[in-house]
Amino acid sequence: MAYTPHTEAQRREMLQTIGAESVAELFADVPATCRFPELKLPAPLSEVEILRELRELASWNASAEEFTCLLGAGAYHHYIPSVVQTIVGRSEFYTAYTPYQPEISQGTLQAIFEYQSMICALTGMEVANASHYDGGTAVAEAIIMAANVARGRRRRILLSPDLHPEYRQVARTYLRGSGLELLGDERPENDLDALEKMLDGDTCCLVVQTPTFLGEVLSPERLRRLAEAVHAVGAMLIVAVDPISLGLFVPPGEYGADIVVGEGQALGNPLNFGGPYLGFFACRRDDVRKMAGRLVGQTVDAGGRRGFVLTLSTREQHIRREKATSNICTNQSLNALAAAVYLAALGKQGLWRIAEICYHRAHYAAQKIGRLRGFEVRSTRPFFKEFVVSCPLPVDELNDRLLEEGFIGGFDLSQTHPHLERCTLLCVTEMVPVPEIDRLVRVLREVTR
Amino acid sequence: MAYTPHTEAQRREMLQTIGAESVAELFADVPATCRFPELKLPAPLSEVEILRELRELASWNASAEEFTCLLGAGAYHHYIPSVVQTIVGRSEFYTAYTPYQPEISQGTLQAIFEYQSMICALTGMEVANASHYDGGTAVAEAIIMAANVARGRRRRILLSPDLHPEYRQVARTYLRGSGLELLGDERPENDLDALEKMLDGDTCCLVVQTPTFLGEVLSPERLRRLAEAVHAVGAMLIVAVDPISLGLFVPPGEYGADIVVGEGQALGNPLNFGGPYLGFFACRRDDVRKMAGRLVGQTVDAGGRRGFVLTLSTREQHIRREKATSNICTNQSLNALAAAVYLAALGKQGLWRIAEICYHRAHYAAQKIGRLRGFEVRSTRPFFKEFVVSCPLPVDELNDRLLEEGFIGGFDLSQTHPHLERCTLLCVTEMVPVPEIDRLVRVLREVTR
Amino acid sequence: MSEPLLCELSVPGRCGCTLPEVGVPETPLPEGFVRADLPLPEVSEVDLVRHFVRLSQLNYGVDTGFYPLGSCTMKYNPKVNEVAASLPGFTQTHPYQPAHTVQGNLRLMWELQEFLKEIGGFAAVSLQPAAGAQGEFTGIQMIRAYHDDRGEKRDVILIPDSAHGTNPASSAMSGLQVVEVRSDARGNVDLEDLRAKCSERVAGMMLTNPNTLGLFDEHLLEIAEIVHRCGGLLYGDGANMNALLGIARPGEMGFDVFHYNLHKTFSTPHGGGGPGSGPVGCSAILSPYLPGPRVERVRSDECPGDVRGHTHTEDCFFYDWTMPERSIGRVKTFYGQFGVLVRAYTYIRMLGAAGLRQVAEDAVLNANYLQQKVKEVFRLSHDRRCMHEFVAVGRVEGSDVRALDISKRLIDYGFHPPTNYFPLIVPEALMIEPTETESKETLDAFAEALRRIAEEARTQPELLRQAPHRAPVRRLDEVKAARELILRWIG
Amino acid sequence: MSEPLLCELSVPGRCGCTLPEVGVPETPLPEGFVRADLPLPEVSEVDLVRHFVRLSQLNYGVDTGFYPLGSCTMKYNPKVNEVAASLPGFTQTHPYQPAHTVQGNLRLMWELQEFLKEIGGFAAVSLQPAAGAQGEFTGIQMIRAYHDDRGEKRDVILIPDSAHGTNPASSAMSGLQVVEVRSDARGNVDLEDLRAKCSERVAGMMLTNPNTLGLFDEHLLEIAEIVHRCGGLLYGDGANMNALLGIARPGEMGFDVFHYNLHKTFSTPHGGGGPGSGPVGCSAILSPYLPGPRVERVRSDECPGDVRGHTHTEDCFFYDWTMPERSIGRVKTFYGQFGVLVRAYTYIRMLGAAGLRQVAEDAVLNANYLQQKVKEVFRLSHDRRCMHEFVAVGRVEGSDVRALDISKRLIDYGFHPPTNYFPLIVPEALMIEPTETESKETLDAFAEALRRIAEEARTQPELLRQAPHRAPVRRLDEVKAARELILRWIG
Ligand SMILES: Cc1ncc(COP(=O)(O)O)c(C=O)c1O
Ligand SMILES: Cc1ncc(COP(=O)(O)O)c(C=O)c1O
Repeated sequence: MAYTPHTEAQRREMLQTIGAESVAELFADVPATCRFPELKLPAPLSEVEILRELRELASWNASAEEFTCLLGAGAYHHYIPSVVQTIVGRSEFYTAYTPYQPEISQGTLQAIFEYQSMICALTGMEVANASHYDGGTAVAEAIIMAANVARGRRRRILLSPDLHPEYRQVARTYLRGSGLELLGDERPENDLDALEKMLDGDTCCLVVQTPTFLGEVLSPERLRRLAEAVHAVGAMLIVAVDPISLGLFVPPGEYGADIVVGEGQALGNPLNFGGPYLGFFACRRDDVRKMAGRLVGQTVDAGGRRGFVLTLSTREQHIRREKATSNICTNQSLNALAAAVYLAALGKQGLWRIAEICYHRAHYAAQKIGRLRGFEVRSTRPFFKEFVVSCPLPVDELNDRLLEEGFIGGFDLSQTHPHLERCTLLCVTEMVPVPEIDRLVRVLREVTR
Repeated sequence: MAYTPHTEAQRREMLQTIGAESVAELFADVPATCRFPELKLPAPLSEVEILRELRELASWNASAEEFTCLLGAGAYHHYIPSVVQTIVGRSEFYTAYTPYQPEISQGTLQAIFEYQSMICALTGMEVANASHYDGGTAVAEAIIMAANVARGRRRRILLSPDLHPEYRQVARTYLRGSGLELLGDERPENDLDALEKMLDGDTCCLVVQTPTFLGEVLSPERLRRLAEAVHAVGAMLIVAVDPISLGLFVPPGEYGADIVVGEGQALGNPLNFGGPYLGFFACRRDDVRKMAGRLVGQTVDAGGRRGFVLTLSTREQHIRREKATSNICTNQSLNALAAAVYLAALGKQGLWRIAEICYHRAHYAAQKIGRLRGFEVRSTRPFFKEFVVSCPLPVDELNDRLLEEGFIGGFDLSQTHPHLERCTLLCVTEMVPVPEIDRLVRVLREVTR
Repeated sequence: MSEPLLCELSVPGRCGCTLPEVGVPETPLPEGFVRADLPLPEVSEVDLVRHFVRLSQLNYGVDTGFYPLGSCTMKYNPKVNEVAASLPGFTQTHPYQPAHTVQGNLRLMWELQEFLKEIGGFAAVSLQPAAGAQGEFTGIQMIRAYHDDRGEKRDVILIPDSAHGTNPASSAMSGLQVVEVRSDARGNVDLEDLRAKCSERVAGMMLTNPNTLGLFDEHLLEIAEIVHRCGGLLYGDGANMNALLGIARPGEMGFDVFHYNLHKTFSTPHGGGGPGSGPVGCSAILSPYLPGPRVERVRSDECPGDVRGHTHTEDCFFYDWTMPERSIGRVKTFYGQFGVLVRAYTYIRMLGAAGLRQVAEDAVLNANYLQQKVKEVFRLSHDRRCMHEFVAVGRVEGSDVRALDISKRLIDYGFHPPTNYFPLIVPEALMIEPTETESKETLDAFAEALRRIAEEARTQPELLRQAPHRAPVRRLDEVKAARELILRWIG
Repeated sequence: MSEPLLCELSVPGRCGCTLPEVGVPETPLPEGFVRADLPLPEVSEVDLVRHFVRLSQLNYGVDTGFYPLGSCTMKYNPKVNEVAASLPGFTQTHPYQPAHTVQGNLRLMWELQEFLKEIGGFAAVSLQPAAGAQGEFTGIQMIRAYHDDRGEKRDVILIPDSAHGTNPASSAMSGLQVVEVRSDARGNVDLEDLRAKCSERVAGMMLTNPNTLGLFDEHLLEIAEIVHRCGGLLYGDGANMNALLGIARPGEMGFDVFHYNLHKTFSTPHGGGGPGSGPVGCSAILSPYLPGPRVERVRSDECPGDVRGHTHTEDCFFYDWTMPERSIGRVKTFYGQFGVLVRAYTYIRMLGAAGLRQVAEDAVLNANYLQQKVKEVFRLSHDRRCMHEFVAVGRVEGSDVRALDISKRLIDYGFHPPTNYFPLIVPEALMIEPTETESKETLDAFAEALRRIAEEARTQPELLRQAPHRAPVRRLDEVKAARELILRWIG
């Protein structure tokens, strides 16, 4: 056993020190009827064997490394600069835990402080926390925060139907038993105008997403007016956003959002079949005491040198227990580190460029596909990297065909949007080379023959 | 450009400090006729693009990750514990250079000291150096060392024909112009008895290999007698050895070898299409001043604490120039580090086990294959992990068939050993699972149908 | 030298990466949509790498040394786990790929569900929860939904005073009221207090066992019976499962629903604070309420072939998603912390049943051994045989140093301090969890350091109060941080 | 705390890895063949990892900070190179696989040969040599073979006194006699001395250009002419090629044979002392003598398909091995440092022609800028415009500190020292090569540190003589090491 270093002789010696006859004796408090069950587990494997088995399992999957991935819908295949893994793979980072002892955790603390800073820069907000589990839980926690800001006096939560379906589901799970009412997303036609009309004095917050689940970028001007309307009734505007899109588009902080959240996976984290990802979370400085999650703050050490610590922990469960702003403890620190390295590696120019490539290639692809017989691009407003296409055949069938040609097809909207039968949500990032777009168009043309 | 950080403004500022008008001016010493050629190179690629291209190239290869590898002949597919890459991938190790400044190079220095110690333990020798380029150059440098020990007064170098053909070729290249005569390997039948008979007062050294190129393990008892005979004429015995075999077999230090060398790749270094590998090199303490290559020694710092430095550099080119024991400068430090981590990870029990597995699985495979019609195992003496099989068809044809079945076939001996026409050198390591051996036997049986 | 911030390293015009060209005709950007400025740092790749490499060197991790942070199970994480989790066939799969293109992932998840069921003694498992706290929230929501379905209005959750803060916080987030149950002198749940607080309002009880004192409750079966008798369900906080692997199954000891903590028990690295993973297991009556989707296995008529022409013939099943009928819904986007699941799967496969039991045995052996040694110097909160951890009282007679001072001084000896000031019921708590991966030599060295520190506390208390002296920084001013609230650089 | 040795961490019975079972019936081991003992250390995985992680932290690398080690071109190595070189399709291929199963490797090597030909201006390239020194040996052997073939007995190699030690050592290893040529006052080869030493015994001359003083020889073309006129050939030591990328081609300036140093110029990490790679390029007359095998490209009738059913259709060539007709033979087992070649290929592909020229320009710009700044404090060996590096004299007026003291003190300022005491012709040499990857801010900080150190040399020389003060260890006793010769642990 490589992971339990004792030799039998050492075990005996230690038992002697303890004054026990056998290791079994140490478990005397365990009810005898339950003690030492036989676990039916497969026989142990050595490193050679387990890696062989895992490579075999991994080979059963079709991966975005071998296939050209056109699937997005909330998880994105973006380029991850090689430096990200270099840093995240340093074991001083990944084998540490929450930086409770700041004197020997300045690496994690400063990195998270920088992460918070860059999330603020990206979203245009004043404060950001150290991460949530993912985009969905960040949305849910944002709603809880809004309810707390309103001191429980406002009971209506308006959700845009264009918010990611899973975010809406997670929010509903989180708010079971809260007494809050979630509405607004019952009809897919509920656009910003309709939502605006639903605002009233009992409204706690309105949650919108841009780019929407269907890829469309909402007008900053329209959102500014919406924010005003939301604020006019005393509610908060929560905006969920694709962070990559913020390389190009006006950040929510500039049009009056009160809380900005989102799925941070695209910032340097691989697809990983859905996790681990991270939720980012930013708000106004005035609301920081209502915020969930960990925060890193700057301070000085006893010698007057700059240093970083966890701060405002009085909001958190380990101090406040049932009165905490959230139950979160372990968060997604390593993913936030990846996001920090990613944002720093791309920087101002790089993120702009990535966003530009997505935008232009997606529009190029849409244009070409739109000209094919049987296909129709259904997105009209400006979109970012995703767009809706109606197809001449069911999307699952189309995707099987695409798979044969080396593509992982788009998201089948009939699963989540019954009114969008035979519609696929295609995603084009910088990872789809231009010749692959052209090949896709040829393949789609074939499909209708 | 990510790798040249200057902005244009900074370049101008720097030129001003220098007092130059333009960067071009800095190259005034370059003959004008040759200055600023147009290089015809392909257009630059970004990270996304180059990795796509390289993955494509890599996919043109059949790799031992996807195929079961039966090929050895001096480069071996052994298991590399995951810790090896963890350590070798730490950039404090891989982005440093030769530890000329010991105060900030204790990591490299101590690791190499430990490498030297473990090579000594493995080979049974007293001193080992910090590495050579590979097994072939280690053999060549061992011969040069032997010639230097003999102060140039002995001119005959006896090479066993069972020494790896490429080691013999490299030795010949290295010794062109030395005036030494290399012989003994002209006839494949020259066994130890024949070589022993060739010893005389002009013999500088005899070089043998065990396991031989054809996989056979030479008897320690016979080698002890050989060493005595070699010493009796005042010559040196150089033994090239597969380090993995030393997990199980009597080390050359115990039967009187004067210099022990070998290819160290199998110690934690991937196949890598032939490089980078490392040559290990060990000898007696008395001869250390004639040894080539770098040496790390233990000492203390100004505070009396243990530390490590490069030592005996007076043998080396940067001090001794044309009188140096070798011209080697950059060696294979990182590969030696990998070997050190490997040897420590496996340790006493692990290396024994690996060697055992190789031995037993190879014999099991040989036994099964030997029973097939048309195939005959030609190895008789005890072998380690490789054995010679004569086949009912040319080996290249057989290997094409094996490839179709997912095997990288053995080494085609007709390339190097004309008397072994239609013979393949099969290698079975712990990386060949037992069911794959059985499948190989089935496939071979099919071949003759 | 303290490390500059990225914004201080930034020079306009620099970039730390290379990017492709747009490569297609450009589409005009809609007016009014484009941001005016993107105030991200601009650093070269070399500056970036050096920055983060230097930062990493300011950190202490399990790979640096002994990290006996109680309740966190900071065991050494085998490197093969990292190799496994980074195979591109896993990392490069999208969560929305059709099931037949991700059979490898689904099979791995299915197997892991089965392993966890077997280890915990539960009827069903969901891998979705992101961490322990989310597992708790999930379990409490399931208990709630169960009672709701029966038309019972139960709004109280009982929680021992020794519990971790996430327990009450998770209950409160589910809209339930927390009632605290006292611990008795031996560190067990006070049965009398428990009985007194049991009523028809009780939805259930959250119990950590071994508890946060490192003690196995001597009346566990009775507690379960009391809770069940009043109609409540028993939730198990599995943070301390490392003591029980192959020793006992929570599902057989009265727990109705339970979370596993993969980053603790199943050896996935803690990442500087995450990601973790907190799968939930439960008995048959609760399984319809599990969050989903989960993976199910169906016998396939023909062995499915994957898209690349391989057939995985040893496995004639098809793996697919399923949503439990009365599921509380999703607690997370997608399916769980897949990358963490791969590591836990690898760990379980490598250890097998005997290996897992060895883990628990050695974890408990190490804790008892260390407890015995520490006891010579510091008072124990409860002088009993412990399980995988124990709590000492960080006070030294004849000195006024505190647990915090002792902890900071341990840093100078090259160790990570234990958990401080938790559990809350022990004043000046030093909660020490050595884990099974540590050698006797390490434990001896740690005990020796504590002995010396106790000595120093008497002879040179200032040395402790000013500690650490050998860390990258000295003690940090937390009050100033909270007062000034500098939460980002001013960019 | 100094790190223990592995043998000190060893405990009988421990093992740092898990291994499969033998799994087959055992074959008896022959008697007398089996070793009695295998005295390797026995450590657990956790102890092993901590040991080497801690050791790594005692090292300074390019990723830690500025490393201006003259003549070594310690540029930052892009991380993508590491990703490229670790693709399993490359790392897991065996050197003896048939050519049709390794077309990816062969194509990469062929392309790299072409790139190097183009960059250096040579007719042919062999990738085989393992490092610069082996490249030299190869080139000298080729020159030797060339003369031999012509029946000329030439046994002298001319080498400037500024040359690196490998130059004379490589010549001597080839059985040739070394004759040293003086440098003139401007740091060029002394033409008169050169002329005097040219004779019909001269096989050739080894020239490093820019030379080890960082200077481009002002009479390069004349030197070539003189050497050629007496029947000799000109060997180029390409260690300093970083100054010439896209600036000038050695093959067009009179060099007949030349080694590239991939770990310097083409940005492959130095590995703590290797591996490197030293391909050799040469003119048409020498190309038959190159070591082999080399890769050649043949037009294929049909586009070859690889074994896995893919066809790589954009490439209708087949790549195969070929041995130059009059090859000096192999200088190394197999084909060269393939893993290093992958990195160099990646680097060249990412930079392209303009990028490579930018590298050289910025390398030279940085060196001249730093030279200008350093000159304010230290005397230069030759006060001329330099190329990619320059040599300062490590003496301070009014102080007796030496170059070594200055170097050690630089460590306290967080920098790696420059090369010391080389080239040998400059007493107290500090050879400084900033490389192009360093920013102006770094150069300024380094110059400022030197300024302060010069000040300290006058005011507190002891501070320098005792330096470093902020390194993991203090100065080490090299004399003791050489006297006691403890070259391994006593196991
Ligand atoms: C006893 C106990 N319960 C619950 C938790 C919360 O688990 P997580 O941090 O995974 O959310 C912890 C975490 O430290 C714990 O120690
Ligand atoms: C000028 C010069 N020539 C040759 C060499 C030898 O090169 P290598 O170390 O790659 O063998 C060096 C190495 O530092 C050098 O600086």
